[in-house]
Amino acid sequence: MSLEFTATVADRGLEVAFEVATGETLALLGPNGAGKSTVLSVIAGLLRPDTGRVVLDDRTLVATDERVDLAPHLREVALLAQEPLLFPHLSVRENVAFGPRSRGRSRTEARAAADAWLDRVGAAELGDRKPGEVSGGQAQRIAVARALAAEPHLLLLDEPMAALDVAVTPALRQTLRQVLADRTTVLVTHDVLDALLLADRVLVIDEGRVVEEGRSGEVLAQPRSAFAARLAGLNLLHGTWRGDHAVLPDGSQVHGIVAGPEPAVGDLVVATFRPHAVAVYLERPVGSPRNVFATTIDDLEPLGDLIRVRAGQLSADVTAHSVAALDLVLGTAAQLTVKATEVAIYRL
Amino acid sequence: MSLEFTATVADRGLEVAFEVATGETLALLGPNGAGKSTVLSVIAGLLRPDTGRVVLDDRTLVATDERVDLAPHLREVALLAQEPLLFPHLSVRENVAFGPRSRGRSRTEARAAADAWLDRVGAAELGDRKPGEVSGGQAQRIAVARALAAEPHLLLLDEPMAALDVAVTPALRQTLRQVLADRTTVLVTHDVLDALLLADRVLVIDEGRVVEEGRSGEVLAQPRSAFAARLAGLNLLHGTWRGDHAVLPDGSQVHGIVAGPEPAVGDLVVATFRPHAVAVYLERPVGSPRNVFATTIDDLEPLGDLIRVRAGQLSADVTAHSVAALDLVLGTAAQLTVKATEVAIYRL
Amino acid sequence: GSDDSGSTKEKTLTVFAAASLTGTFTELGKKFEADHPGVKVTFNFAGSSDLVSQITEGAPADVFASADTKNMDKLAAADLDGQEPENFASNTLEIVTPPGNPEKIATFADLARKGVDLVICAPEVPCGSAARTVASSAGVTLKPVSEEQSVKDVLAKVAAGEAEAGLVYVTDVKAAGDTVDGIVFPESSSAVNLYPITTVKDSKNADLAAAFVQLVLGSVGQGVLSAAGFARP
Amino acid sequence: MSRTRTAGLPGWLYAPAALGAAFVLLPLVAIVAKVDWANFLDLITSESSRAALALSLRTSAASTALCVLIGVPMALVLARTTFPGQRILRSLVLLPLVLPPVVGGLALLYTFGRRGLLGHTLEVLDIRIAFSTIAVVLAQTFVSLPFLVVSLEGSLRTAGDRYETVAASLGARPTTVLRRITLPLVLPGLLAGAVLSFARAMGEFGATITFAGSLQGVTRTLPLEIYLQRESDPDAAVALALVLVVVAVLVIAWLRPERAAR
Amino acid sequence: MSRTRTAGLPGWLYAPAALGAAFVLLPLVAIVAKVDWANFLDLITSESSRAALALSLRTSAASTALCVLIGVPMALVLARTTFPGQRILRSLVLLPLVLPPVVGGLALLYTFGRRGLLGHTLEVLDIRIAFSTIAVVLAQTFVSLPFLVVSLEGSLRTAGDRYETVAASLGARPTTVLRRITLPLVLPGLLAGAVLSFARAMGEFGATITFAGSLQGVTRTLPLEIYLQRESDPDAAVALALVLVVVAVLVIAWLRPERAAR
Ligand SMILES: Nc1ncnc2c1ncn2[C@@H]1O[C@H](COP(=O)(O)OP(=O)(O)OP(=O)(O)O)[C@@H](O)[C@H]1O
Ligand SMILES: Nc1ncnc2c1ncn2[C@@H]1O[C@H](COP(=O)(O)OP(=O)(O)OP(=O)(O)O)[C@@H](O)[C@H]1O
Ligand SMILES: [Mg+2]
Ligand SMILES: [Mg+2]
Repeated sequence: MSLEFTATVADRGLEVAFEVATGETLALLGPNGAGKSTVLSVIAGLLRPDTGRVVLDDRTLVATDERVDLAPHLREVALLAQEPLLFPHLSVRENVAFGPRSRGRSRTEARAAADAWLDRVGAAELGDRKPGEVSGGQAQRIAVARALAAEPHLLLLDEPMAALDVAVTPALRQTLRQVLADRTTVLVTHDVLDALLLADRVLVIDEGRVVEEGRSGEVLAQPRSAFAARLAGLNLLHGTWRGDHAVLPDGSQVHGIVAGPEPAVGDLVVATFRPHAVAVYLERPVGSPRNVFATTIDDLEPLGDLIRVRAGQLSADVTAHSVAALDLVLGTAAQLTVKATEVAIYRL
Repeated sequence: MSLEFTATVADRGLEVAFEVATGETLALLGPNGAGKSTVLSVIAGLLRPDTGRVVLDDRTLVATDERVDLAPHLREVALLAQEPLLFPHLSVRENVAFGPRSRGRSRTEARAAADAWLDRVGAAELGDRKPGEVSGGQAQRIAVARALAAEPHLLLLDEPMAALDVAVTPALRQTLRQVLADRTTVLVTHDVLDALLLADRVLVIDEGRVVEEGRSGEVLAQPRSAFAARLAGLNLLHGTWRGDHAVLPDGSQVHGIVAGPEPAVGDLVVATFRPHAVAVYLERPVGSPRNVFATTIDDLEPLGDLIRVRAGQLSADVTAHSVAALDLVLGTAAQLTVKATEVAIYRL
Repeated sequence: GSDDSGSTKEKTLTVFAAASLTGTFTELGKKFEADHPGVKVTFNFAGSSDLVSQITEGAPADVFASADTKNMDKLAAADLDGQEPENFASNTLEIVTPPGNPEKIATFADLARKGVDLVICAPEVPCGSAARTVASSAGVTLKPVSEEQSVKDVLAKVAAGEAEAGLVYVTDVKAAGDTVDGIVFPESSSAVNLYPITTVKDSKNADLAAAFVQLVLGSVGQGVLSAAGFARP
Repeated sequence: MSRTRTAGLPGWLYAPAALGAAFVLLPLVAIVAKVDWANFLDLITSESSRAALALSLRTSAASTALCVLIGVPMALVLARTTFPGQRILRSLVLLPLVLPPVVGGLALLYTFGRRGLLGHTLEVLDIRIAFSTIAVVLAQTFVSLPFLVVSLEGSLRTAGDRYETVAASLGARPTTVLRRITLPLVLPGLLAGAVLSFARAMGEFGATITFAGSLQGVTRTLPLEIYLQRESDPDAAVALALVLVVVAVLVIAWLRPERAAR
Repeated sequence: MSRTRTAGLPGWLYAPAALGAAFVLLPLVAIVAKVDWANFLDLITSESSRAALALSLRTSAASTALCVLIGVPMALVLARTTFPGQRILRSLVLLPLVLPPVVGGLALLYTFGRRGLLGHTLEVLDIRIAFSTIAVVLAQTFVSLPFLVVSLEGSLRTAGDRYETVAASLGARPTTVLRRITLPLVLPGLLAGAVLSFARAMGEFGATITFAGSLQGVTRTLPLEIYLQRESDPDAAVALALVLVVVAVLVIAWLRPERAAR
């Protein structure tokens, strides 16, 4: 177990415990003021908990009962805080090179690393500017590069995708996917897609308490907490890539749009789509939706003013009116369809 | 014409001109570093343009050729900057009351106004805290409340919804809709839904130049610039509310989910849904999708690896494979369907 | 011809002297250097009480010339005098007025007149105690607007026209040139200020120090001093 | 209690810091050691001592107030505006620091004295400054003004003007911005400057004696009293110096509550 | 050119600022008016004047360096740590400001003099401090140290420690944080403090004459020379004071380039 976290911070009403395995990425979700940033501050050593214990690999970072409290710079933990906080007197390149320099890399190495990271976040041409001379979104990207360049044992990211434009978000998400794949990370986000794509597990916090925890797909597919339910709304299917579609274990095909790097034939992939996008038919229709799943309805569950129809692994959200019109009951054989354009396919 | 803007800022490569009518809300869209915040700074008087002219109602705020340059506090323009920048030494309530106080309201009035605004952004219980004691998302909400409380002639909002959680976003969006309805506003956002719901018109900037301009629905429905195309992806239908569905001018019905305040029967409403969610059938299918539009295909347009099918007012994005399988060509009679759960209906 | 130090090695003679001796002693130092090739005379000019405490704290002094006997007594009390101190000059008070003497002061008694802004030294410093002595022996009650810490401060006030009269030493009036007018008055003789000089006990140049003291006491020294307005002791 | 923590200071830093503290404190100890404790109370409660202390406190408080009144505007103008000759002006404002106080006193005499630059004007207005307590205050203000200006200007520059622009865009007039944003934000710097000014005024000697003279109860402040006592009674001088130190420490500690970092 | 602009200052502020500037500058004008320009060059180029000026520059530079070396650590410890007695220590560090310089000089003499606190220790080590150039540097350091400490501490508090914690979380050791983040960020405050210290050292008189004496070329700095000249030739004193002022202004203007606000 790589990161072991238990802490209470009385004046912020926080009482949270969790673990993160080596190489795993944990997404921290929750409403504003839930305590997400507080958790990161405790891990980074910027806030001393009232009681608690944080262990990274074999090193105890804090243990209030043993009076251990490692200084921040000895923790090998890099924090991307919620504000970019770029050092105003250093150039953008020097900002990014700061981590590598501090960890003993030579000036040339550090600058090369900085330029490489700036390039990966799409800010290569900003290296010589001062932080005061870049836009909000550019500052955010530079801050991400700075945190990543520090190459820590544990990476803490607080809303890394905030303030980014729609053009750069997918690319940066891909970059993060690659970077985080084999790195122990705790990621705070308000974006369900980030949680799903970047994290292995999610932890939902509300008012300082853990309200839900589990593998990303599971928590989001079957949310139990109110907040997770808000976030949720995605079907997840695992399969194997066949060149232009994925084949599920049961042999059925899934067509969709590949997001991110093209998978090779035989790669494991995941297909995601929202229950909203799933239509329910009684007979197999002829039309553009190329994904049709023949199933039997297992469950009908009210979800606000909608009905969530569960059939096997899949969920479809339909209006109560539709359920009545089609006379759907448990056990009805139904064809669930979803347009290929609604399905995003990611290489795992 | 309420706001008239022309300015060049050489060292940021900005050269932009536009106008905003009284009561209108203009959304400024564009990639990071495009110059959106720069435009707001020029209007607010924090940056003096190299050349340019900004006129609000009858008052000239800046005119480089006439050497006019009104001081920021005389402009009656409130700016919500990209960083919250709450005054660290004042309580949250005093922060929000600062604008009303500065504009001459009494202490009691200003505090009452501050509490009311805090309540509207969901931060009522934070009034007595210092800005250093609130979370990132809470700070953002307070900053929004502070800008709104100033009740200026012109409101400038730079990414007001950044850092907010999914639970509060829809509510705050509704609040902003009400507030901005009859107020002259320039709104910077990266979220297409904000642009669509909050703004009357959009202006897309890229590398300091206006690349696209027009009514929100039009620009997003038929984007011409690369960036707007990324943002786009929504169908927009105007109609009249009938209690549980909308009727379009041609008599067809649209079912959907009402977002925001419930419209009264007879209210004008707009129904929005993404082309991705529209399925194309050759014959009318029987199933849960309750919105079926019988149309004729007008246009087929490649859009990345998809084909955008245009039929009357509607667009559907389908894969090239589907087009081939259904043998769609111009003039084909087709049934476009969209699930009611995919359609959001807003009162206008 | 007291040339017993004709060695090749340069020697330095350090003289600690009251600040009011700056002009005269600098001139005497030059004469001494001329008489003693290879000897450099350096001066430490400051208030007499400063000089005494510096010497007691180990300052490298060879000769000490004080502006009053009280401070010389302190040196003797610390047993740091190299020889019996000898008085080499004296000084008496004189009235100063701004140029033109606007209040038409003529006698010591005029100083007590109403409307005359008078500045004198504070009783704690030599010129002040002298002023007090003179006043009591003349039977005049002085009502100064300020009791200054030093003669220079008195002079500055009068020269600036701030005060209409002041009491300073004869030598000060002379040094101040035409920035002030001086009025000699007979009562001044009741308080004569004496300047003693001595060598310092731990001096590394005892011979040279004694030679310097002799120069000051001798005719050359007395000539320079009386040119500056000092009287013989 | 949970506590936010700072990056921490390097350990070696404590060595020079301790050296510095020792360098300042040892002479103090040396003075305390010299005090004639047997007669201490008598020495410091003499009428002249009490009069001098009272005068020093009054004039220093007045001159600190004056420094704040004219120094804060000067620091603001230097830090927040640009105009030709600003750099020279900034250096000139430091002059009273460089000028030996006695020369500073002379300069004041040449300015406000009866035959000084403003002498005629003042005479017409029937204002007599010399030998009055006002002269003491002026002398103290002259020497301590740069302290306030320089340390406040440094704080203003460090704090930057981001919050000020936000306040202006919310409709606050410059005066409101100044009162509600700028000054509260640089309060630590302002207090530091005021403390420096007060301390410098308490210790002021040369300019006062030259410009204001020395009359008990009117212009003879504690440093002047100490200087005089030194001539006749060095023990008393040392005891008085100690009083000055203690009073100053108390006033400063009271004026300068440990302000929680924001 | 496009220019970011600040909130602007209230107009009325310029009145007290101008008054303050006049208050500082008028005495300077008055002094300039008193200078005997005919003999000015002769007066200021005499051997003793040049020696005094050279000594003043050397010792002030040395004491400013010393102030930075021990004052920066002290300011950091005061601003970034908390420990019992900190408040008292902070006030004590200001003492040399309050102490009339002559008493300060006495205190130094009582500490480093032959019969002083450390006198015996120093004698054993065969170190003679009093009445040497080192004594001048020590006296100047003693009186100017508080300036640096106080103005730097104010800047450190105003700047806050947010960037320092970020730097630490990126793996920077405290020394690295100090060198690459803290000090560059408070550079305006540090420069202001150094300028104050330098200026104060240039003008230092009382502690020097008491502790170091007034030996030409060794301990007689420019203020001491001015004092002496005043005994024999007041004109020369005023001319020299002017030289002091001009040199100080030049050094300060050079040391303190107008730093662009961040
Ligand atoms: N103070 C400055 N000096 C010089 N250039 C600047 C400054 N601030 C921003 N820029 C540059 O000007 C351009 C426009 O910046 P601006 O902040 O207006 O972008 P923006 O559209 O608001 O972007 P974002 O979405 O990232 O907030 C960018 O290229 C940026 O790097
Ligand atoms: N310095 C502080 N002192 C006291 N309370 C604080 C402080 N900072 C935050 N809080 C409070 O602690 C709680 C947790 O804050 P935290 O910043 O961890 O929230 P968060 O989950 O990161 O929220 P967000 O999504 O808005 O960033 C909030 O109620 C907040 O108001
Ligand atoms: Mg947070
Ligand atoms: Mg921006």
